[in-house]
Amino acid sequence: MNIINDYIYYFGAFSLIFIGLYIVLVKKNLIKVIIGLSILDTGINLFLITVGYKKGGTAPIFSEPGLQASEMVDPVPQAMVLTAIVIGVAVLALALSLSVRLYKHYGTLNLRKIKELKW
Amino acid sequence: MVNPVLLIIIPLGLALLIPLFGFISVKILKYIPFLALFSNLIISLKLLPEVYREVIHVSIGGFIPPFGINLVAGPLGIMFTTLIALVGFLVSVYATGYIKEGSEEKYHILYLLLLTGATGVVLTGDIFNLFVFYEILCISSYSLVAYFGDKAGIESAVKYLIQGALGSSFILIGIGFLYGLFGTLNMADIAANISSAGTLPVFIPLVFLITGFGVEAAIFPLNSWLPDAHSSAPSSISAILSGLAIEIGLYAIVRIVFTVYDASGMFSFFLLLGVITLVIGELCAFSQENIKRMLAFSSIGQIGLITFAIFIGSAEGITGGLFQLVGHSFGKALLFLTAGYMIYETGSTNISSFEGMGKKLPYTSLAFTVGAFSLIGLPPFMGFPGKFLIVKAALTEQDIIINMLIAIILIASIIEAAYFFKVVQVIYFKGESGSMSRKRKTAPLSVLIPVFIFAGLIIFTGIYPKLLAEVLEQPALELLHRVDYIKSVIP
Amino acid sequence: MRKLTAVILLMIIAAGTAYVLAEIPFGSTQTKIGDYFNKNGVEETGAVNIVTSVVVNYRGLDTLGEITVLLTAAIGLGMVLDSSGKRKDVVKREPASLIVYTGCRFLFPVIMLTGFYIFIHGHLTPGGGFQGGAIAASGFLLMYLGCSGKRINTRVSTVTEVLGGIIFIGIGLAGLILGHDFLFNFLPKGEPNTLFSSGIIPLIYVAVGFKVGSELAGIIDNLMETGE
Amino acid sequence: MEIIVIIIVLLMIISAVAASIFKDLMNAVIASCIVSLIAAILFFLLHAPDVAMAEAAIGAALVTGVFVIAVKKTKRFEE
Repeated sequence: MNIINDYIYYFGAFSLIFIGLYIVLVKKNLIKVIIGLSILDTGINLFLITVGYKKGGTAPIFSEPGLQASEMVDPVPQAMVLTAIVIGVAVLALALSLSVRLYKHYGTLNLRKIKELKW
Repeated sequence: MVNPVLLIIIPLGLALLIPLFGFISVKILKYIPFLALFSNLIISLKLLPEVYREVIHVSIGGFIPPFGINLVAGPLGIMFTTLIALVGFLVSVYATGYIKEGSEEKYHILYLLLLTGATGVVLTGDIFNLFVFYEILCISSYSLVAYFGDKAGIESAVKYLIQGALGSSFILIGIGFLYGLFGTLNMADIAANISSAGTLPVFIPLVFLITGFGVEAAIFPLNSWLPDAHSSAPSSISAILSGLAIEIGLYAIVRIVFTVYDASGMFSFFLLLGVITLVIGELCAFSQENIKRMLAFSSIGQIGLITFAIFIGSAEGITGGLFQLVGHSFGKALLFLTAGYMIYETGSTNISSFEGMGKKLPYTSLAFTVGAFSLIGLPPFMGFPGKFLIVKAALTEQDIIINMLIAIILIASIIEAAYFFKVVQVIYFKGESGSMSRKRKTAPLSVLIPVFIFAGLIIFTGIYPKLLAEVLEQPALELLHRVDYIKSVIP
Repeated sequence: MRKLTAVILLMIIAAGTAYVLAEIPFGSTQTKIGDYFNKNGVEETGAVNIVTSVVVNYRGLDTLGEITVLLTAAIGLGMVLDSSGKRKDVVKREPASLIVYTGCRFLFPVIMLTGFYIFIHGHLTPGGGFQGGAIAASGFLLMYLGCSGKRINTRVSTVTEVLGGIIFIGIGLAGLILGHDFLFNFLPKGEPNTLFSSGIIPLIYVAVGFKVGSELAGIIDNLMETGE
Repeated sequence: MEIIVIIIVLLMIISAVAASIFKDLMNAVIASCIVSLIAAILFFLLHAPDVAMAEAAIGAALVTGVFVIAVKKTKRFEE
């Protein structure tokens, strides 16, 4: 039980990362691929936060007196994840706008059918 | 002393202000990138001699390095900012005449942001900050590839974006591992502690980081986006993507492998990768009909050569690699700019449609020839000393594998020469008997000025290679002497 | 075939990551810079929310880069969707029912107010510029979905966006001009746990909030208004 | 407490798998929205309220909205 408790967050985070990677690598539909990217992002964010967790810690906010600085969880991954979330939404929005335009040009979002350019 | 942070802040601030200038007058917009990059060029040139004496450290917010973000303006960083500002400045001159249709304002904002991201990547000393600036570079390139909004542009932007986003995710996972292992994000701090952890746990984040940055650096097998993206972008952007963006990806890899990891065990792996990339690029370039696709594949080949040279791992090898890198930047930017103007004149990207260009556009054709000969490595041009330095460095290594690889590189160079000669032959010696009257035409100044400056730089450095080679020695030493780098950041 | 290759690739990656994760035990990470921020953050920056002090002050350049990323994406999205040149002026949509319309009109100011509250109190409570800006932008999303025909004023949102960025850079440069470093916290830190404390942090976070809000609203506006 | 975390994580993984299986893209988008929401809860349990708020506001609300608009403008079903 203990080992499950210890690794459940890592397990969740990496499951999301692998599901996301699988969707991106295998699926044909562009919107599906972008959904995969979004799940991948969420997984990475969860992983980063898990790295900074401290058992029995508190949130890094001195909202009430008596909180000990040494018992707070690490704030740096949280700052990194705030940045990563915004970067993720930026990439997703751009990808979706491109897919809207791609659909206008080709009438399909199937990536196997869109092969105008060859290697 | 000028604060190196201005190299990032001035273009960024002006890029933010462009919409406000747009309210006043749309006509002045195209001169803003020009202005910003000119000031960057001045600052970089002013800083260059200073950082050769002593590395300048800037701590953002006044917090000392492992706690705050720091900028490291060392010889390598300032050499790169000078290159970025110079190429960016000349290409922005070209863009004043070239970018006429579509959303001009947005083009100029994204162009400035792209170069800001590139400058940030080479200056920062913090690995997460490097990731953020790298994302600015990537996202602006994705959008700029789709500038024309035609079928090919959108499709290649989508390809580029998906592969780039996967790469960015890998980088972020790698950074997460490094933070978990070492509890710090400062590159010098990680480098100082890198030997304290086991070999394999440290090696896996390195694989993630190299895979991530390898997408932008176009190292085989991560480069399938490049020929599409570089050939369907506007020519001025192709010049920047080929001449600067992939080099920035390579910079990130080199910085991590040399300074952070000191992974000399991986050098032979990179030597092999470099040669494979080179051979594949040159072979694919040989069979192309489309001029821009040919140039894009040639970029893959060149980046393979540069990778090979840098990962020989000796001071001469790195100097030669950096020389070739600068030469490729100038040469490829020149080729894309001239090819872009010829495409604009003929309306076709097919090589065979360039027949008789030597008569019709004599100056542009001449400049194109200079760029092509320089990339082949013919003597009076810049490519010759570059390739010569690389071969010399490889032969002094006394390593049988490196010597064999250099033989493959020479064969690949012959292929390169073959396809460039083919184009030059089409431009000058074909279609002479054409019945239609080909009137001589002079390109506008916005094309001629940057093109001739590039050509002049290539010829000048080709005649006096010592000048540049001496400048590039210090950056090479900065990469090799990682202990000095670490000590200078964390005393 | 493709699936098989993908699965094999992922298994290799999984094995590698499992190996590293064994070295990073869950919940016991002692990281030196994190501890330093927790111990000295309030003293050095005056903000009781340590995450805010890290985001805005210790790692301020990241935040500047991040809002630039969002700006890049917003501009790029505008360019991609607009590059056909002819934007169809008004996309006809079915008007929402009266209940939805009234509900949205009623909720919109409340959402905006929540957003503003969150980014003004970023240095005291959880939340800050990004979260507040995103909440304000979701208010615009609601207006688009519920009250068809309403559009944001592009000129106003552009000016907000530009001002947000310029204020951020201006505050940073002010530190430089006053003889310290870029983004130096030059204002008095004040009493911790009060609204007017921690120097430049609330100012920057308000600027970030306006900028993020207007950029996200602009992204939604561009996507909604593009023809089908 | 621990058992709740395990259930939540499993639910999150199930929704992620569902997002990959659904042929109807609208359903897939909603499933990925649920992934984001559960991730926000996990962030809160890991004592990261700032991130939880950002994930809920950006990851769950705005991204879903943007996805829905994009699906509306293109094709709803995956071939």
